[in-house]
Amino acid sequence: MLNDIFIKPFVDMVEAPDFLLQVLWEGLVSGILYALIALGFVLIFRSSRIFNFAQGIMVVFAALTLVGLHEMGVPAWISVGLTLAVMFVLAVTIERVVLRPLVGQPDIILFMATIGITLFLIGFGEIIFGGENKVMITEELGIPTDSVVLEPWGGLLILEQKDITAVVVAALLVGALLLFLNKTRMGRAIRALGDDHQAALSVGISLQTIWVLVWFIAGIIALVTGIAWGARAGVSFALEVIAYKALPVLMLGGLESITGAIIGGLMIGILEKVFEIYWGQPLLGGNTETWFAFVLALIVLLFRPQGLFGEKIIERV
Amino acid sequence: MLYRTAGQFKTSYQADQALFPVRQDAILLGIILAFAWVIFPLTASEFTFQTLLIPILIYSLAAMGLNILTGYAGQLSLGTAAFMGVGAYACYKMVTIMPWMNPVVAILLSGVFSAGIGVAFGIPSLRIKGFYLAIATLAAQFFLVWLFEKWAWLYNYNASGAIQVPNLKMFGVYVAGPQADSMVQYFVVLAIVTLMTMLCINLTRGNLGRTWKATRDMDIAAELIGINLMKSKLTAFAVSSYIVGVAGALFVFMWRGAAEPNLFDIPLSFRVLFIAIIGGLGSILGNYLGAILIVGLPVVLNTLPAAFGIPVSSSMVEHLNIMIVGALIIFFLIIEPHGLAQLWRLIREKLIIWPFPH
Amino acid sequence: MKDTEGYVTADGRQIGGTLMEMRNITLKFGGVTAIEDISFDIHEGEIRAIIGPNGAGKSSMLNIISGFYTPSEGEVWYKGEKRPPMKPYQVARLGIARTFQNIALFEGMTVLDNVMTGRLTHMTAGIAAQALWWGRARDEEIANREVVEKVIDFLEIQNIRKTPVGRLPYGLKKRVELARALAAEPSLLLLDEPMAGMNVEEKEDMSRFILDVNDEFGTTIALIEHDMGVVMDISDRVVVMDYGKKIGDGTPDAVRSNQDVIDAYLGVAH
Amino acid sequence: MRDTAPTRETLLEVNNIEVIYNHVILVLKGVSLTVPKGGITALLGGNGAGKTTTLKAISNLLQSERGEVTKGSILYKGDTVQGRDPAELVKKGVIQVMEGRHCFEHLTVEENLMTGAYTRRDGKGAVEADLDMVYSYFPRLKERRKSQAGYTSGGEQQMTAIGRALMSRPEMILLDEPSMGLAPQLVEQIFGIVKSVNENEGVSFLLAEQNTNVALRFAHTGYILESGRVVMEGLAADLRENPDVKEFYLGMSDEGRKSFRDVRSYRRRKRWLA
Amino acid sequence: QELYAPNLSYRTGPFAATGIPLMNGQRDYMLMLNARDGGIGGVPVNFEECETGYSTEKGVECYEKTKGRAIVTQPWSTGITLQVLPKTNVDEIPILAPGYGFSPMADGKVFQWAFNTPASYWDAASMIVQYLEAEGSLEGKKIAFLHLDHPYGKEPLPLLEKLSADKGFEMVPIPVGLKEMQNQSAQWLQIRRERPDYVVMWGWGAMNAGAITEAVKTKFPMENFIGVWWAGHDADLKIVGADGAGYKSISWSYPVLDAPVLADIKQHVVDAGDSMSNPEEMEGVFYNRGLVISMILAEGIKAAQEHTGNAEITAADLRWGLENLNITEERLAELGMTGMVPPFQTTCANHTGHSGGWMLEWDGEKFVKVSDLLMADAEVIQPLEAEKAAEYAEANAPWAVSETCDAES
Ligand SMILES: Nc1ncnc2c1ncn2[C@@H]1O[C@H](COP(=O)(O)OP(=O)(O)OP(=O)(O)O)[C@@H](O)[C@H]1O
Ligand SMILES: Nc1ncnc2c1ncn2[C@@H]1O[C@H](COP(=O)(O)OP(=O)(O)OP(=O)(O)O)[C@@H](O)[C@H]1O
Ligand SMILES: [Mg+2]
Ligand SMILES: [Mg+2]
Repeated sequence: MLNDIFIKPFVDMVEAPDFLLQVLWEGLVSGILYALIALGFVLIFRSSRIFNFAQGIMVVFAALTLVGLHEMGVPAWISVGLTLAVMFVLAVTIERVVLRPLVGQPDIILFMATIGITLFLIGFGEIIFGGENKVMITEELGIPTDSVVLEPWGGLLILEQKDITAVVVAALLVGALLLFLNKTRMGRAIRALGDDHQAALSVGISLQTIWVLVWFIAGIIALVTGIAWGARAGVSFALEVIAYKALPVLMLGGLESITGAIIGGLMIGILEKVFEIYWGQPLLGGNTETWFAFVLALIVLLFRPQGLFGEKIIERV
Repeated sequence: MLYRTAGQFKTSYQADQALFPVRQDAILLGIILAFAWVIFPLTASEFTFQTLLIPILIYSLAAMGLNILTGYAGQLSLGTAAFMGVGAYACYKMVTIMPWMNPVVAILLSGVFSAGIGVAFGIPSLRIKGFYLAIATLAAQFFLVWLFEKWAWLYNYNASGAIQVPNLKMFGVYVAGPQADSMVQYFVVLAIVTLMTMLCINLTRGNLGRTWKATRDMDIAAELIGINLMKSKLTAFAVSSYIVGVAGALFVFMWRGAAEPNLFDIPLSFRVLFIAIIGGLGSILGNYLGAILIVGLPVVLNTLPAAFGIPVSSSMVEHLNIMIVGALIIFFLIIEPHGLAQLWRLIREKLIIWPFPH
Repeated sequence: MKDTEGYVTADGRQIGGTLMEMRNITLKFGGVTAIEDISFDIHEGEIRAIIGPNGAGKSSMLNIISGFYTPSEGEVWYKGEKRPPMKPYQVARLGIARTFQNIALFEGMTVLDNVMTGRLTHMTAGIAAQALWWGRARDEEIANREVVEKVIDFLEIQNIRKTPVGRLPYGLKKRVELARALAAEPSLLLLDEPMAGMNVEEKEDMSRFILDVNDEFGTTIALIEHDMGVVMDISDRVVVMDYGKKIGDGTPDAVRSNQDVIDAYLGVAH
Repeated sequence: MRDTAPTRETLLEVNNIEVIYNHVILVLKGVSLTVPKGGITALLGGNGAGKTTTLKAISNLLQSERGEVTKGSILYKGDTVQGRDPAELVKKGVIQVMEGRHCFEHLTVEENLMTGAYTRRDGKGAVEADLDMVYSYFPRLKERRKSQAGYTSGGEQQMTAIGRALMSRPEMILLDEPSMGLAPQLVEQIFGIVKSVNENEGVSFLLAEQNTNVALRFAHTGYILESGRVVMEGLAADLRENPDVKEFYLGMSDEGRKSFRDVRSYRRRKRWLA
Repeated sequence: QELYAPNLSYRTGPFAATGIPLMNGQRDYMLMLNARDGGIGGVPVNFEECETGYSTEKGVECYEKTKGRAIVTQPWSTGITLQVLPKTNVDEIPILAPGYGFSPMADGKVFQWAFNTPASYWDAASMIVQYLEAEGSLEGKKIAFLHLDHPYGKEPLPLLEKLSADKGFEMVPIPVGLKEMQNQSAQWLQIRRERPDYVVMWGWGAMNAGAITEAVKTKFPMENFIGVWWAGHDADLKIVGADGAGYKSISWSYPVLDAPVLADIKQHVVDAGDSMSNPEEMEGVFYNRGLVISMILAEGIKAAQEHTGNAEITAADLRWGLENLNITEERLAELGMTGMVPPFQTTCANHTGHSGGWMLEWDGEKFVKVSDLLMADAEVIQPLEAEKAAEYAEANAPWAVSETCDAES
């Protein structure tokens, strides 16, 4: 028993290093995708303390719109542009209809409202796009679909080019976001808004503008995520469940931190895969990925209640 | 001036602390109870029992359990369904291991198991707060559902991995299982829910209730005025999970008749959370209002197109349903963020001063 | 312990022996030293004021007394015994109650319920009894309600008994907070700026309540306040803090004429 | 201390407004006041009198608290204010410093100040110049510019909040209880700064205060609010001499200042409540 | 006057992708009967759908809603089937679960009201193993069993365990959680590590597409990858196209595109604008299976009508009809469905009929037949069915068992 837990997994790792590398790579790629969803969350949370549960469905919605438009015969890149326009309209609508009347309400109420948005979009989306699994227009967008096959130590390592693309794009996106938040006027306003709505209003920061902006950026991130995930698994409403995967990522990294979302995503992606392959499948009957991330995040939070990179909770009386 | 409270003076603290200090409230409650115990059973059809009455009661109870934790003690939980599952599986194991056991006793005991597990998952709440705490409950949610799937002993090594409620008798009448009559099940559920509601009302208006509310409103201050936060939070987890566990046992034994692990997955948790929030956090009445809305709405929506003779396909109805429920959640949050119970309270306040505007 | 004898105030009231003593307290937050080696004592029955500029560490000192902060160095002596490290709720059970600089009421509860929470430390009925609203639980509820009603009468807040505190104006909130603390029947009452944000009229009311509490129940009071008029008028002795250090300690008159205090805090002599 | 007299031009005019929270709680029951350009106008009154509500009604921050102006009008430079976005008002030169400071906890002091310039479009240089101006008024802030505002002391937070408002180049500042919780010497200092900003930059102030004593020393005109109504108004100097004001708001009786120890006895009832 | 035969459909949710073509096929067949023949025996069929989204909870709600008038329940998910199964003895409405549900339902004496015609999951598992055996002995081979972690996916486990003991192959169950359907990299890493000779898949909904793309990606030899009949949906394979060539799926139905029945549907339903389907879908395996399923129901109704002499039949009558199906080659020819389903026959004691099936293979564009008719190994299956059925009856005591079926039938 002890041998199975503490020794054998490591022996396996050393014996098949190419396989270990493959496991790490798969973990890294899922991690990046989790992180992308988490990014959308973080951005909205920072600017409004809204825990935006709808980010998952926005991913599906963006991806479906893209594919749907393309199916109607719109060229790929124009579809991307139109999808962005749709996401902008969505952001404006959400701000008008949902957020504005709920300004200043407790966090949990806003959280509920985003669940309401999620349900609405599921119903709406299914009416428009139907429930069939759709194929992401990967090639049409010029994303390479071949795989790179390496043979380290005489073994086998398969890297898909679209995964590599996803990693690169994610890295660029994160860099851009960090610059935006920390160096620009808007970025500062977004952070201010997260601290104190009322005060932000009082200095003339327009909630409306910022929120539309932020939800639009979240929409862009959703589209990128949707393309990346869709390229792997097709696009359908089943994709919505990946939103849950972003939650532990956020908690682990800290709700307000962009860096946290990235590091948390990678940590969870890689560790859950390694745990599943070397411990979960042989010892626990598999499928541990459903809970591993949550338990990991929980353990980390016990030591750092604000997550690894979250803002310290200022408690004074 | 139907709702006038003037003229009703209280002469002792005891009278002032009576459950319904305002006479009209007591009358209203009497009417509701009469409906629940006499009129519904006499008039309801099988379909009404199965799709409205029984689920509304059970969902109200689950929401009440959650409300203790989230509404009264302020600890956000997204893992309600998993604790319902613990109750259901515990009950299933008890009645299959000890078939002679009285089913109602088994149901009431099954809450004890979920209370235990609830406390275990509540321990992190001493350090982790707010949304971060939700992660602890989500960990419970996903871990427990996984366990229900993997631990074959729980479902008696059944090939399908699902649990089936056996036919159970109490005082010579079938109360659970396929042979049980809906009306009998309704009465069992109603009795248990009524009892639990009374206990909840007492707990929440007494000392423990104040301790919880204090913890919710400002935990630092609560600790500084002498509240042991650990005790306060853990009792909330215990009481809440107990009720939720009982609701879970009722859910499977008195209503569904069978359950597979993913029944207790997160959508059910959200459903219960909707009920608690739409109904009103920190309110007992709200759970019922919320349950009526969330359970009743889809049933009504489903029958509407047919009733008006509009030819809409059933999948379209379902899509519209989801959309409308989503929109209504937002709508109700906007008109009254504190829930239907608060709406009722406002109406009541207006009635009391009616016909004067302020 | 030194100085356990009491003393007689200028207006002839007899003050008892030492109730609480802070010995060489130092408090650090990371690199910042909020309090540096401060000692002072509080006698039974007196009104002890703590004053000093913003950020001097006054609230932090109160937080140490009530167990919210643990001092980096130094000892707290209470009723003649050295107090071991304690959780805040344990301190409250020793009979130390307090109010807060930024009102810390339970916003979702009514005034009555808020004040009732002050009685928590006096209630012991088990959960089963409470659930059934039976026996001990019910008797306790009624007995404590009576105590609370007295406090409510005393502070003249009868008419808002059933109002949720969230809707109250600031001054009343402060009063409710005081009621909550008083309901605990504490032997030491800590007040952190009870009169901030009040106008003269309300300060007068509040002063009257504080003096009455002190008079009628003999409650010892430690008080932080920025209004020099109030401090000089109602306190028996004053500690002056400045950026974590103690720069004065004595009767109001002595402190008022202390040049260090004038420079650091008062600006102009009052 | 009225060395810069306000002009005769009216900057802000509040006409008989009524405010209701939550659709049921009537808080303001007809408040009217005018603020002249270049003046410091004090809004005095007890707790819950409705000072904050009045200010928020002007700056349009009521919406987010479920409050609404149900009657009357508010005119700023002759234009109505109602239904405007608060941001728009800031652009037009009205900015509020909220009660209880409301700094952005996780931003540094300097970032806090910079958010004040959010609505400005006049270029980096001008903003930098104003930042220097704020630092010259509040040297203490310059020292702490890199600290997170959440960890600064009460006085520093108050300075940050006022400085932040100045960064928007306002014509009028609505200042809510600047003295609350501040040490006496800081109160003087803050009011001193208010006065010099008023004099040097020509900014008008509408000032809600409990601390009647200080407020009336620095203001030009004053209004006294009680339970949602204006009960008295006039030049600050006149108000200071008014016996009722003396009794109820300055704590002085005919025999001079009373000791707080002696107020336990019977008090005169306010005549306007009769 | 109508025959109320509701369908607990799912056109929404994560399983909609595979559900929709089936539902469309079923629906179009009934519409065609109504349009062409004025229904069955002159009575139109009311083929109303009640949407479940594959959620068991919704399914039960639909069951409760429809059971008052319905002559049949078509639960469309193993979970819902299991849920309503115990109620059937009380409510006395036949459940028709063609090719899914609980395999022991074949035992008509115990499950008087449940039908999983024409083949059960255990039949499927048996046929797949037979097919593999034909390629060579399974002794010492390793078969990975990739399945949805849900009652449906677990259904064949008892039989597979038995077969693995009998035939000496190693079976490695690999569950796919509902939340992992889209991202099966862990499962396919496990497959890569285990190096199984074959992968057998019990997949459904989004899981199929996930598995097939992952198999292509990890370069698993497609010809060693076999799915159950619900994992043979054209659209799932189109995602990978030619890369998926060689993938196989067992099936008890086959799209015969020139079958007369399709022409009738085109004429009476599609051209009338009543179909919800599209030409591409109508060429697929699932749409055509939907037709067969409705045919089974229609034949049951017809048999009942002939037996009772009433055009408007009751639920109990329909049970008789479903117990006395006899779908011969001649009958299929009359129906214009030759080759779309193997002939089969049910009896009072045998509610499945055990039609057998064909192995289909994806050729890069469509599924083609690659085997003769395979018949499940009744000798292994029947004792197991009897055993599990008895267990079920005991766990649900009191459970009425039919005494009227003779042993011979
Ligand atoms: N939890 C904390 N973490 C870090 N620093 C703190 C903390 N609490 C207090 N401080 C710092 O300690 C110093 C003293 O703070 P304290 O609140 O005791 O001041 P005070 O004398 O009460 O001032 P005021 O009159 O403004 O209330 C301040 O510089 C403050 O920033
Ligand atoms: N959001 C709100 N909802 C309901 N009532 C409110 C709300 N805000 C304020 N009130 C009530 O309105 C009245 C006036 O409040 P306001 O804050 O304007 O008074 P104030 O004069 O500023 O008092 P203070 O000096 O205490 O700040 C009070 O009775 C208060 O309880
Ligand atoms: Mg302080
Ligand atoms: Mg105010």
